[in-house]
Amino acid sequence: MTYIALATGFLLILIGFYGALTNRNLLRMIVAFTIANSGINVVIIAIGYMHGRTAPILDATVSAADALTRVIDPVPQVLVLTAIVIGVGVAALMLVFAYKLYERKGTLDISKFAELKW
Amino acid sequence: MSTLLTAMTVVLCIAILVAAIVSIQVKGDKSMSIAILAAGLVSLLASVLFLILAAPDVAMTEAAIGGGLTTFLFFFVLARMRNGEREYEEANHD
Amino acid sequence: MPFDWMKIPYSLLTLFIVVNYGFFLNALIQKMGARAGRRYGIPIWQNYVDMIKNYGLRSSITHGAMFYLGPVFRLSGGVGLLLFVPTIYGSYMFSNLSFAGDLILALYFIFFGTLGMALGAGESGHPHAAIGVSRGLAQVSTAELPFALAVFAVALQYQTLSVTEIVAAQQGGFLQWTLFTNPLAVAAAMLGFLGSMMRPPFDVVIAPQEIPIGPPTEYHSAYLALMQTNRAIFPIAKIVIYMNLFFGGASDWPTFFFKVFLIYLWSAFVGVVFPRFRVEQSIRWFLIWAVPLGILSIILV
Amino acid sequence: MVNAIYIIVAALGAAFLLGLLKSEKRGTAYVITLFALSVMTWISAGWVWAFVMERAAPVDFLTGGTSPPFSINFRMGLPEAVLTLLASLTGLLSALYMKDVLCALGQRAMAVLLVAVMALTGIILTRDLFNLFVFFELAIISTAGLMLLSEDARALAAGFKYLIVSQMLSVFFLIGIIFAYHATGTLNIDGMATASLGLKAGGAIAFFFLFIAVVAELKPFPANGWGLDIYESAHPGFAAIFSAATSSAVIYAVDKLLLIGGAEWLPMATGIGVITFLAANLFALPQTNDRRLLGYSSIAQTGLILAVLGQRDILGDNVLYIAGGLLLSHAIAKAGLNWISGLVAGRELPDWAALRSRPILVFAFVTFIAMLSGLPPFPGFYAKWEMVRILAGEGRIALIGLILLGLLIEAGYLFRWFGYIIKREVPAQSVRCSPFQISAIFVALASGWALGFVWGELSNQYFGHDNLLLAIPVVFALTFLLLDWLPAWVKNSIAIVGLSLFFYLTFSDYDPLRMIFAIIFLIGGAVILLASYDSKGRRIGFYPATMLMFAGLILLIRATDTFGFFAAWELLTIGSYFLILRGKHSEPHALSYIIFSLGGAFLILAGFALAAQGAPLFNIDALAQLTQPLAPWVFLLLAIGFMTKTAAIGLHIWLPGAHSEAETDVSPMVSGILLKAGLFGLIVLLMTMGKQQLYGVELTYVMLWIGALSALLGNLMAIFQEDAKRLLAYSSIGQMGYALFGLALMNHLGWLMALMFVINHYIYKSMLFLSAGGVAKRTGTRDMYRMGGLITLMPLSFIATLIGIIAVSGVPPLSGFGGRWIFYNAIISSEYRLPMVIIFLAGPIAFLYLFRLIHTIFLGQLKDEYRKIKEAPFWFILPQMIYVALLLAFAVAPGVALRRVDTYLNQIFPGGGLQWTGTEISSAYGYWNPVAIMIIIAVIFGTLFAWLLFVNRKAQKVKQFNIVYAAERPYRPETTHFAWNFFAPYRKALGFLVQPFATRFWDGVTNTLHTAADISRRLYNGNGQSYAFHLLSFVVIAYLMRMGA
Amino acid sequence: MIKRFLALSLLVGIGAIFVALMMSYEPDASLNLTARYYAENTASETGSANIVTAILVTYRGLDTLGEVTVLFLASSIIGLVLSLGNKQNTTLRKLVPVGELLTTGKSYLAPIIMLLGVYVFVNGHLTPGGGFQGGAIIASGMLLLLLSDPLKHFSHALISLVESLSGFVYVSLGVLGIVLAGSFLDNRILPLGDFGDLISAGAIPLIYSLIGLKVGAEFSSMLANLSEMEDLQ
Repeated sequence: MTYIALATGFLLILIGFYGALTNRNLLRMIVAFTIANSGINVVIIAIGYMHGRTAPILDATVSAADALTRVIDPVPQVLVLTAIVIGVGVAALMLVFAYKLYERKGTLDISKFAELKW
Repeated sequence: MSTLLTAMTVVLCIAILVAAIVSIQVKGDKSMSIAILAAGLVSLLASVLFLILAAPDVAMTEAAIGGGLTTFLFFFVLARMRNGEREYEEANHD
Repeated sequence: MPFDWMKIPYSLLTLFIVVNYGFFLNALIQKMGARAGRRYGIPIWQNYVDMIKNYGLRSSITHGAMFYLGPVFRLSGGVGLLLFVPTIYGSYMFSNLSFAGDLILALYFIFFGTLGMALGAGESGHPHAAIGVSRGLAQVSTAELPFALAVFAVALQYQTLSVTEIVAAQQGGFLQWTLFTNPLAVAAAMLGFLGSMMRPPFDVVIAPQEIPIGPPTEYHSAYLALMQTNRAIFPIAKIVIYMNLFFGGASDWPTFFFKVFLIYLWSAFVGVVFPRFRVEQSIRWFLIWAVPLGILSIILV
Repeated sequence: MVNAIYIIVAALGAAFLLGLLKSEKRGTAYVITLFALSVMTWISAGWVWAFVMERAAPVDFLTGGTSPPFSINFRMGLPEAVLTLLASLTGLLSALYMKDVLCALGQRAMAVLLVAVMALTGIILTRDLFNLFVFFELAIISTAGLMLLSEDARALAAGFKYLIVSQMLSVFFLIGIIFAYHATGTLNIDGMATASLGLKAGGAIAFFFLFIAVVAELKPFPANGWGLDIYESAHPGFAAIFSAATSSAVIYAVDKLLLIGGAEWLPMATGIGVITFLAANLFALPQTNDRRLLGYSSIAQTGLILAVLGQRDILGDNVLYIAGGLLLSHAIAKAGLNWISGLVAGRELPDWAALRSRPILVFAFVTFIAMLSGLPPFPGFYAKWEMVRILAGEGRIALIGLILLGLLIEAGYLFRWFGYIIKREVPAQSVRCSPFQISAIFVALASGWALGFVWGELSNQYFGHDNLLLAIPVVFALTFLLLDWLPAWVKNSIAIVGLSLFFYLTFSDYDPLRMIFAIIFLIGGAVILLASYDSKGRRIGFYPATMLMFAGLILLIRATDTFGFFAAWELLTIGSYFLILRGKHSEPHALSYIIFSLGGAFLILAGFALAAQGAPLFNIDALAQLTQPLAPWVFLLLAIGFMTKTAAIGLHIWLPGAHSEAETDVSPMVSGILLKAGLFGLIVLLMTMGKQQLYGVELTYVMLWIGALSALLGNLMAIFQEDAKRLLAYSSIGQMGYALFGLALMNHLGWLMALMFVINHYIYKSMLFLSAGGVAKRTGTRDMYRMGGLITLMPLSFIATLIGIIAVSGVPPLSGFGGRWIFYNAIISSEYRLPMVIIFLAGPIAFLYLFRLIHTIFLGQLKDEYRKIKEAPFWFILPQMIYVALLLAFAVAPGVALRRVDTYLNQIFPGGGLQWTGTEISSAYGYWNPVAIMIIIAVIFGTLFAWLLFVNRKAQKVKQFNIVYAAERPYRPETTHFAWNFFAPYRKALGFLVQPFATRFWDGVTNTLHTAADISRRLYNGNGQSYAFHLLSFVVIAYLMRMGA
Repeated sequence: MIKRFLALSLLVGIGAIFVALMMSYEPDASLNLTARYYAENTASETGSANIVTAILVTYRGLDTLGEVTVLFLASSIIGLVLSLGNKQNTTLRKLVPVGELLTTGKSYLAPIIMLLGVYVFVNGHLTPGGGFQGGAIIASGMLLLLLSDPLKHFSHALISLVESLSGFVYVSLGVLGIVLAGSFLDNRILPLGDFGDLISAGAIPLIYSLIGLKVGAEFSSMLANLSEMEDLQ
């Protein structure tokens, strides 16, 4: 299962990158990046997954005493939570930038924003 | 049960990948909206995957933020740009 | 070291002999050149006449201080050059003032007169003077090269810079002369010699046809007289160096007169035979023919 | 001390608090922002104080109530304290600097600024990998946000490109983090380091991703187009933060990562760093936009520091000193330069000429570029020295070469820029600035100098070198900066007294050899300075530069170890550069001077470093103990370095312009005095190392050839010059060739001759330059053919020139003849015939140009426009007359100076010296009596002169045109002054020898560099997507290289 | 086409690195050092049932603070971006016809959704979910309001008050940790209480609630700002 998820995650990253590299439309690039972000989230979670264990929450079924053998690694989940939020923050930011760029030039084609060069 | 779950996971993953490919490769009239929606779908399906991978917290977050909020943000911005939809074709017409 | 005052009258005696011989030789060579050109030529004493006349004349114009100094520099150069080199080998009387310095001193003192002359001519304000000087300097700088190289080859050969010692090393038969022990150096020097004598084919600098009124013509009366005197001294002084370095020197006056005459004749001979060079041609000529010989002589010593 | 977390708390608390304020209360918000930044600065400063003064141990700060592996911790040590101080101080100053724009944009902008600075301090302080990532993201986002402060509409696109790249980077970063975590079971950096991540399964690749993600933030080549765009379009206040603080923080993050990766990742850091350093500097060459240029330079500098971090395996603990020195120099300088860029209206480099209206800004600028170029007395200099020393000790020669090459290119474009500032036309829009902005720049300026002092002290403490800022000559020179408001004549007096006094106090320290140089440098300098009394006004900038040069010169001969020697060398180079740059049209010449000089200096540096073999303190005398195979290489490097200064042929192209375009009283200094520094270096080199063989080639023999060719070609080129000072400059090349030749003969007389040339050349070249300068000042031109006939109007200048040229040409009876005489005696004993021949050829040629000099200026026809000019100013004539007297004295009694040296040289070359009997001087080959010569010539000359005067006592001076001229009398002097292209026949015959081969060669080198840079920088096509391609290519290539290694 | 080919070949390269990484991957059989510590000690040290929450709020509280700051930054910058440029011609946007269902539904649904959000973050230490999820849910409530009434203008002052206050209090609580318990963001400034109770786990619920409020406010402010953007042709 881990491997399936890992492979999915990595493929998502690659697909996202491919989209970002080949689409000149700013919005489509941002969309592609959110896909890549989803991919990395999947990868992280997959790394933390341990077969046959449950979520790291202590309740009636998992007591504090046998947490050691019953729960999976909580750390990757914590990391992903942070990563997701950061991802959305950046995506929102990029969107607004794209909007402003569009406002300036009336286009979303990234190759049209190359005044700064060399 | 484990086999079933694995099979489900495989299907799910394939679905995720298909959605992702659609999202980056879709062309045509409404391609931008479709791309955004497909990306949202990727997030939603990923959150299911997170559930399977015993990460309910992450699943909730991904669904709410990745699948929901982000998609709305995209549409908010897209709606402000009348020509945003058509841009794709122009931009890639070379 | 107390100064030997007797040196002064002795030196003046040398000077006197050389001046007279110089006048004589100049006229003689000129006459020979004329005869070779099927002309009659000047009387032998013509130079004396000219000089005495010029010394007798009084000029009432000058172009300024440097104009004065030109002939002074010039003649000082000639006299100095003569006196810094022993004239007669082995004679205390005619060793002149050579205690002041060695070969290098003589070599560099050649330029003293040239410089002064050039300065004086420049002061005259005449463009032809400047053109002549520019040509002369250009030519002389390359003409002196083979000579300088040859001189140094000789110095290397004998491992000394003292003229007396070089002459001493050549004693004992004419086969000991540098002419035979180092023919390359002598050849180079003799080619260079042609250039520094201001005779054809290297006389474009003072050529009457090219520059109707070159540096000497701006000078007249006493100025000219000084320069004429120098014309008598300078070639001889120069030939003395050649003689000492390459032809075994002279241990008495007859030998001296004979050797100097022959060396002088060499330049006259070439001058009669060859046409005149333009300056850049003569520069090239020296660089192509004379300088390599000089270089070879230094390397092969 | 205060908990380091309060740095974060202060920023965040204030940022959140700003939201509570109404948007009208911007003033209050601004005050809060400043207050928060001040608190951060204060806390960091407190820690720096604690570490430096109280030697406190590093402290860990916990969060979440648990100890490190399980919760995030901060560490505060000396580097962290310094860097957080740097970050927060830069933030504070930039906030001051950006007051207008911050207040215009309101609280949100201030909050973003606060968070940006906070994120940087977080990057520095945290010891947790994921926390590092979070701070990184914060830094990235706030960077994108702060791009909005710019008025430049293109900034938005730059921000977007940056976000694209950083999205990719954060993916790599996260992959790295999670796999590293999986491999080691911890997120703590120190924990990972102890768990040796690299050895775990997948650990290496995981680390690769981490490393790449962080390094890519340093904008490595080629994945750095976005960085340049940010630099170019950002608000200069923010660019200062981005360049100074962000780079520093990220570099420290790389340093922390390298802790995890261990030694095997160091080569990669070095490789990436060096390539980036070189590429960025190269690309900066054709740059015309100031901010983009600064961007390239920033990228280059961070690359250099990365390379240094990559050398920590051999640098050991010194890495803190070296990388720290480079980092702080870079940060302060770049912050300062970026701030200044905001005050300049135009965006082209020459627009910076506007700074001239404010000398303090010019001073700040020059301080900053000196810091960047690693010149003394700034930290970068010490760092450069130690780095090269240690690298050479470990045999990493190629790396040294690359680094020095990059530094040279960088110095090239920075000094070119400085040239624009000093020399270009001041644009219409002047500098506009607020007191806040000036004070920010001033703080940078002050801290630059302060750090120079600190590094000097550290250098003294750890390596035993002297602190340059405590050396009396340097202090004396710098004092003139403070005295610059005084009138020039007061400063001139102080300078003369200072030089003389220093000589008086120290003259007993020198051996006879050094004594000659000490006299020339100090007393000779004082004499030339007499000419400076002629200048009116305040002459801003002249005295600090002059005195810096003299400080370098005097420290040079007083130096005992290689460090002192090299530091002095660089000081005199900078000082003289400023001096040369003062000339009216000297911009390009000063540039080529500084580039050649620095290139030479770097060779010297490399040579010394190679010789020291890692030893921190290397005595110059110890050069003698070097053995094969090292010795010849050291010799070669040092010799080329010194010969750059003496303008040996091939390396000479800087000299003619630099010497001729300099001011009247500067030309004699740089020609008469400065050139001797190179000779002194060569003397020291040859004295210690003697003859060396490389692949069977005798190196001194090669030098002999170079000397001979310099003499010949220098002289030859001189005769074709129309410009009087250029002629003299070329003549210097020839003269130095003679001296080089003499030294390379490696025998007693050769050295004596070289020293004779040292003295003679100082006297007559100073005199001739002053004379020519005086004439040029009166006539307003340096073209000799425009002059003529000035002898009557400027008789004293004429006499000086006359005496000068007799002396130079070596005609008896003046002192030049002594030089020639020793020269012939020296070569007669040597076996080297061919070079001897070459130098023979040079002799008569000198005569030609000298005659031309005196003839075309003073003789011939006076021009109408100059009929009323006066003799050169008194203060120019006075030193000339002193020199005339000196020349005559030295001609009669050369023994005064030479006899002691002759004896002294017996220690180095026993035997073969001169015999001094009475007034006669004799060698094994010949003899020479200067007194007798002088008397004989004087008598003959005097007699004839007197007679002529007597005979012509009634002669009248004729009118100018009273000459016969083809039966006409000319009326225009122009037609009768034969001066232009004076030696036309010579050019026809030998012109092929003076084709500017060397100039063409060096032009070719620079053109190739420029063209290559101009073509390759098109890689940065401005398209954000291309930048993403660059990034991914960088990752793949780096991976392949890593796996290949 | 060349671009696509280049992109593909580059990604093949990156993919190869990924494959290498996957090949070397070995799943853990037991919890690693860090995870083991959390599994064993979270309950006793923090009193939180949800280990993820405990880590998020205390052990890695600094990350979370940073994360919140990211959102704060994003919303600030968005506000900043949109405040730049021309504000004068606020042309009225063409109204999208809003469905009957939406308009009536919002008055009932919106409060419930927001309450749900509050529930999620208050219970963050016990059940899955917490500040971020809760915040997002609150924001979606706001979104609903926006959708149903496109012309509605939120009180920016209120949003920013909530945003700033919660952030400020969050930081202050962290500082209290230093003062009272010895380290930043220590949750033991309040009693741990009984394991599993709503009011337990020290300051975790409080902090998580603040995070929830803050995240909700940030998202709302972003959405509000975006909704006020002008249409571009």
